[in-house]
Amino acid sequence: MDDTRIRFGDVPWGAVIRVGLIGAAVAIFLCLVGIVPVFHTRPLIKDVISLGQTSVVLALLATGLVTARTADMRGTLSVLPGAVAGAIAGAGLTALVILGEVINVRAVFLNASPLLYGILTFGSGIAGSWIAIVIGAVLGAAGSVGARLPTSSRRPLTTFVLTLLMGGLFAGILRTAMLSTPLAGLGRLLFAPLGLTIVGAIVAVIAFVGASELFHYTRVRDRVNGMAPAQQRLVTWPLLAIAAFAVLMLPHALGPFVAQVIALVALYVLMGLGLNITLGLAGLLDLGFVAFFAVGAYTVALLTGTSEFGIADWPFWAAIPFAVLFAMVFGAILGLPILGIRGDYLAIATLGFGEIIRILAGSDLLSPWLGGPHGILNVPKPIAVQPTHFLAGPNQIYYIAIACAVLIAFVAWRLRGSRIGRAWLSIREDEDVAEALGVNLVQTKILAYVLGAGFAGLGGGIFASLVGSIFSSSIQLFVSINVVAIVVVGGMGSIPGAVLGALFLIGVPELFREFSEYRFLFYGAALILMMLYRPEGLMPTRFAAREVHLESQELGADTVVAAPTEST
Amino acid sequence: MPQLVAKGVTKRFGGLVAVRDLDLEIEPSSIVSVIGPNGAGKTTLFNCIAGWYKIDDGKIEFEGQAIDKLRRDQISRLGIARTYQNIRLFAGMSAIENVLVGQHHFLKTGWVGAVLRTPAVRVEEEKAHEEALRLLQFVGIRGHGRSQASELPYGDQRRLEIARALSTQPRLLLLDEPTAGMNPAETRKMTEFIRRLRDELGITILLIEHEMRVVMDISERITVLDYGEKIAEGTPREIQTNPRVIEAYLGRGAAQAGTTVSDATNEAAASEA
Amino acid sequence: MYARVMERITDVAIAGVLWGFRIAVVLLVVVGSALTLGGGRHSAESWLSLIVSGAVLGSIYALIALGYTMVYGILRLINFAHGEIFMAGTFGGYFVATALSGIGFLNLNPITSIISVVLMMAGAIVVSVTLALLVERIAYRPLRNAPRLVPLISAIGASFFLQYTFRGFFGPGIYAYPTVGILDAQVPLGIEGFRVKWIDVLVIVSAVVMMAGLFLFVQRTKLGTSIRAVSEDKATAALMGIDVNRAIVMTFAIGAAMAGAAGVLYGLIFRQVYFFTGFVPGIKAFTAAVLGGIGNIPGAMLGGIFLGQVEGVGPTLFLSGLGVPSPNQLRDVIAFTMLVLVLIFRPSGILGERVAQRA
Amino acid sequence: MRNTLRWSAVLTGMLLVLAACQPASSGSPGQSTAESASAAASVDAAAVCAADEAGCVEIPSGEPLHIVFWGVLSGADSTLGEDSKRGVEIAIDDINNTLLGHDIQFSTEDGLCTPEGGNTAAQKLAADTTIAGLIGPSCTDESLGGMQTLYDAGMTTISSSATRAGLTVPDRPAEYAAFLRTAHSDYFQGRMVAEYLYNELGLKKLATVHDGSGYAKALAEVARTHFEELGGTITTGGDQAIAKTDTDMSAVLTAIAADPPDAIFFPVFIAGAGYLTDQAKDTPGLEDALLMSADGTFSPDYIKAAGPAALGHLISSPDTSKFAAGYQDFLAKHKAKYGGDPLSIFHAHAYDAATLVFAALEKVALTDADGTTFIPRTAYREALYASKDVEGLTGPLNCNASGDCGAPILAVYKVTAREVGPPVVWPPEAPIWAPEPDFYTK
Repeated sequence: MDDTRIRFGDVPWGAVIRVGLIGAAVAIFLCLVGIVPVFHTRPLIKDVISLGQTSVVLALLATGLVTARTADMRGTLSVLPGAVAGAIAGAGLTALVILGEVINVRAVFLNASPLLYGILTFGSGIAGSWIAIVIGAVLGAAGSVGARLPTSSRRPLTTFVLTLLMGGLFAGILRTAMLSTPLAGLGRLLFAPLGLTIVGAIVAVIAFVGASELFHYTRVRDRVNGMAPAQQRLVTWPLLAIAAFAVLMLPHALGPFVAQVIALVALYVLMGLGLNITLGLAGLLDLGFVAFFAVGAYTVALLTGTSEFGIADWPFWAAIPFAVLFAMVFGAILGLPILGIRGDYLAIATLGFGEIIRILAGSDLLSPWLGGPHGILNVPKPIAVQPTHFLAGPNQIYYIAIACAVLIAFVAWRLRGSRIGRAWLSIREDEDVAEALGVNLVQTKILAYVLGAGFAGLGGGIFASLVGSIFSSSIQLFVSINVVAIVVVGGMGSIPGAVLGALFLIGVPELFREFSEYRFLFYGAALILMMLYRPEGLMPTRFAAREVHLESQELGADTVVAAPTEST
Repeated sequence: MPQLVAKGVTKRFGGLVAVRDLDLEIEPSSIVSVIGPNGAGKTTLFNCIAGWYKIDDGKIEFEGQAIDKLRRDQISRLGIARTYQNIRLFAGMSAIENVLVGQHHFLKTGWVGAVLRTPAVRVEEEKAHEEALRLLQFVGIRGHGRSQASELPYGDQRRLEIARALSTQPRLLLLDEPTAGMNPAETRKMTEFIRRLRDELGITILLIEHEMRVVMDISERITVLDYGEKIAEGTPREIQTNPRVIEAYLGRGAAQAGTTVSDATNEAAASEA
Repeated sequence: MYARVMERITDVAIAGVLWGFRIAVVLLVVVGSALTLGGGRHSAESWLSLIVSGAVLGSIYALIALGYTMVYGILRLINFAHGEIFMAGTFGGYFVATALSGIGFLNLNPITSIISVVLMMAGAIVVSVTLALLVERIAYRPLRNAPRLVPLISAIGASFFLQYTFRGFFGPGIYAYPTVGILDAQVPLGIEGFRVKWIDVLVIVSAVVMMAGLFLFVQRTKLGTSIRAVSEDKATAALMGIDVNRAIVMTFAIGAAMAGAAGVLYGLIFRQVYFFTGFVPGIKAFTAAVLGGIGNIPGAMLGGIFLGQVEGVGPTLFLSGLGVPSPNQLRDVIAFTMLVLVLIFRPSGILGERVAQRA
Repeated sequence: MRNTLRWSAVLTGMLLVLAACQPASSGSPGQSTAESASAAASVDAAAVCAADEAGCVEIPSGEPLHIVFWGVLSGADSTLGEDSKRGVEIAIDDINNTLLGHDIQFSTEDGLCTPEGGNTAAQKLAADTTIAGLIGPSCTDESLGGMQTLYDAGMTTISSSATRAGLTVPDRPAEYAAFLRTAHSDYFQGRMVAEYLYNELGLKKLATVHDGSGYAKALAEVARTHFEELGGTITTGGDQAIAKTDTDMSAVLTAIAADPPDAIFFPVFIAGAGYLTDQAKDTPGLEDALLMSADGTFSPDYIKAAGPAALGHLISSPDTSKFAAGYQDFLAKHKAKYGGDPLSIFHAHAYDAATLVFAALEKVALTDADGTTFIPRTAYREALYASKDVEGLTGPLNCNASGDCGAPILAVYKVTAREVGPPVVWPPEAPIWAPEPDFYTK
């Protein structure tokens, strides 16, 4: 450390101001889009801070943090840039309040309401608008301190923030789950109906920061990796067994809502694994996956339904093979004309097929057979049981979906290691070369497409039984998009990736149902951030991960010098 | 009887004629080179033979069978394999998997068999792996089978590409600039290797090459293209002294000055670098 | 041997299904049209009206499609958020229009009306372009060399984000464009039973003018040439001293400007905007771009017009004669069937660039 | 190895959580063991709760009373849910955010207007043992998806906008007992439209357009069927449909114009109805056709969407002029709170649904010595069904055995120059026609 004092002129003020302005833009966005006012009624920690306030606090903290990273200064004055940037961000909010006083911002932005101004000024009106600047400066400084801490002390801080966020967000669900157990008292102590109690916040933070420091992931991993293979197996197998047991007990432990959510997740896992063959292995971008989902769902509904549209009154188990079969036949019929088409043309053609099936399902043309928008009702559950039974409601679907997902994962894994899997991968990598090596493109693609379709049909069949009905309104483009996103976010071609992707993209939004329309805002933001910071997916296959990072390194290289590639 | 016969092959791109009225005959187990300046239509000719382009005129026969209407996979199965000017491996797959893809059409596993992994499938897979390892050994990169193809050193990637081509059990191998980007030592090794392919496996080699030392060293016959037309054909010695060839490479003045082709191109290469 | 035979049989089956599909669609179209026209339920004037409304819709599709096609051409990226850029432009135009209407300028006299429309366009273009550049900077630029699907997912994310941002800003309600009196008047054509409004004329003419302008810009100007060069080959263009980044940003800006202008035209003719407005036209415009041959500017125009006509005339012409109930419900079915048909016959669209065969 | 390990770690974490939450006994929901603390004082409540087959919701002293609105809050139909949600919020404001000595905690669940959305939302609601009152859902599809789950959990919901006739028919399935509504039944609305057009106006030829939604398709069907029963005819091509997202209506209108009807009834949503109204005026052959839409378009947004073409348009809708005097106050509060006019027609019904919920809760709630409130679920359901002469914004509320609580006071409105503006004025002063009171009993 040569010079502990920084001079005023050393600070890159341009960058600091830029970060501050971006912070201001983000903070104003959070206000105008409604997150601050709408979630002001939703406490994170009861009587301490609301979710709406938390969002602004996080934005200001982040401003400070980014500033510290951008203007990397050391010494006593090193918090200054962060504080300035934070103050600028806060000043954005002040400006918003003053602007709202002068002109009717609400004529354009609905959320620029007196409620919002009240929150921003702590109820003190325009006279209190400067408070935001002070808070911004303080939080900005705090953020820049956070950025400069050594890793060992930053990690518990990060855990601290994350614990509070998670605890506050899931408080309702955890509390509800605990209320019907002997732990009800504890539940009431730790969690308010919405958000944590002060006690809960303290307990949660101590518990989690402590636990994460004690059992830090990398430390455990290093220890396990240091063991002999036999010892490793000794650690891994019991863990896997416990994990399997946990998966089986999950719906009972967390109640029917979570069971329903994870049943839905399991269903998407299943479809994700199906598309993982088509897209992940063979590289065929299918944006019309919902078409086969629909075929499966309607097949099961028609064959098992007891309403006026039911045609056979079969049990679920007899109908499901037909659902798969019909979906595959459909896959072949739809696939044949279009699999000669390449790349993005294929994407739009499949999207078209998805739309065609969606519209036909709800059309007057087919409604005498498929019920149109009024749907097919009274689709029975696979196993008829009393409401209190072990297998009641979503539970049995959960088990069926898990079993099917395991089956599909097995099929995908076996195929991946076979001649067929290699052919798919080769097509994904370079279909021209694959063909020149003797791979029949159309037939290989058809097989991937038809198998994917079959699995989508299976998913659809189970879905009809889960919901107990099928309506044309359930056949949405969004289903196709979601499944594609699961495969990519999870990691192309990766089986555990599809599971994680479904948990992340289906499970989390379902758990956050109470945030209604904002879920999709977060969903969109999460997709973008995910792709920016983890383009290879949550759990990529080993090769793919390296490939992506390799390419981005190349990107770095040629943006700097645009070097000629062949200099020989 | 020649193994490959091309008669009057013409390929146009819009107004541009890339290959014009070309005749070519290749005897079994020979090493033939195609040379010519950049843009002479060499790679286009390869693409026509291997089925990447549909030819506009003429016909191509391989071992007596017309192949100019076939798809690439069908041509591959008849026994023609190729490599690429810019290496085109399956970058995300391991080296051994790259080679296994080439065996695709010799294997019979259906998808049901693959899922159940029947004994027959297991035996077949084992054999395929053995064969793949043998090929990796043959090209000299055994031990790298599990590495990701894109992470192999450049020279090894070229070898892997040849191993992959060999795995389709070709009788005619089209090599598109196999020594591009190699240093003299590597080039020498590659030349040796190409000769071994022919000597040990009896494979006919059709070669595009810029490195004249290589061409003159291993070719039995050479075909020279310029602006899509064949301007000369013959043994290395005949080509080296052919005035039209020298003219094509260096212009009229050089032809009169009596330089040989290999001098000229090597000089050109030196001045480029 | 067995495998060979099976493969041969499969090949033949595939060819059979392909031809079956082609024949079935063509048959449906021919028989349906013959029955409809033979039935004579619709007068020539009503066909004319359908064609005009198809052309109007198609012009708007075409303008949006340009953005898709240009971005695709330069980045090979399906810019899923482009529909939302269009929606943002529609909103921008709306706020300008209400402001002008509020001070009584909008319908003061024909001249102020025309000035107003121009101002609306300007407002819409500013909003659209700003948003498009933000999206490009944040969601696409860092992913420029990532595998193909990564920016696609990012684009889908951006699409959701923008949609629900606008829902947050403006609520779920429908905003209605104020009426511009002169544009709502009929064009005096003197044909009984066939009416065209000035707004229809404005949409078609301005779409044609803008597209022609764009075409000339891309073909003739230096910047346009650099965009084309970058579309062809980024690395080479960079070596030739072309600022690749600038070309890409310009492409986004031009596409967004077209979408913004389309937004105002859409608002003037369909008069409604809410946060979901961009979604369906976005998908349709993308379809139009693919129909015409994605990456190809005249293709996008042609694809848009073609799709508009298929949607406007198709259901009535092909289906009503066959006795299909509520044929107009199935207009998208027809549109997408036509798309697939076109792709089967011409795998890279009507005017598609030849699929580049690398070798 | 690394992946396996990471997986195991994640799953072990789950297990820890789950072990902490493992229920001790598989008792039915609500029969909590936590009342032991106040055992002595709550003999009375405990007995009632034990007797109630679905058990009690219990709200300890100092804890809030949880009211939930569920319905469509995202996607293209979200105006419908948002409108109702606002009605409930204002109802809660009006009782100063307290009920039975507890603060009210209000939350929402998104049902997405789809059966699976309704199903998932219902599962979440059923799992939440703190919920005292439930208002919603917005759509019939959501109701159908969630009904069984709510019924199994012993919960009861009251909807303000699900209008499908089948939901409250006398012979409805047992699980529909979980569903009541303050909204009218489409059965009445469709019939009223037919009666008005045929009997009152003497029109003979009708065409209908629906948008593929369950609501519109059902309503159009009722109207068509009844119109024919009365003696009218449906024109050739008079049963048309559009897609919800369509904007260009010229083709469907041209198809209708081929055999011009006297009236076109299109019970579609605001966007589609706006396009139809606007474009019908420009379709040759339809100049004189009467245009009529239904309650889904009873909104200033519709007038804005249709523009000047809305002049003379007919809308069948609940009769706001017969709404109680408090409705004007309500509108004022709405304006102040949300900065605009209501988004749809069902806010008042939602307000009334909330009122019914509050009244029923007050009727059945028991409070023990330390201020814990108990709400027996079955008794609460019975109390809802027994609601009589509750003062609501839409008029007196009386629930019948099949779940209809609102008096169906439907009427036909005609849009006049006053409403078209500019500026758009809403709602219209008075309907132009209403059926005789005995219409609803026929």
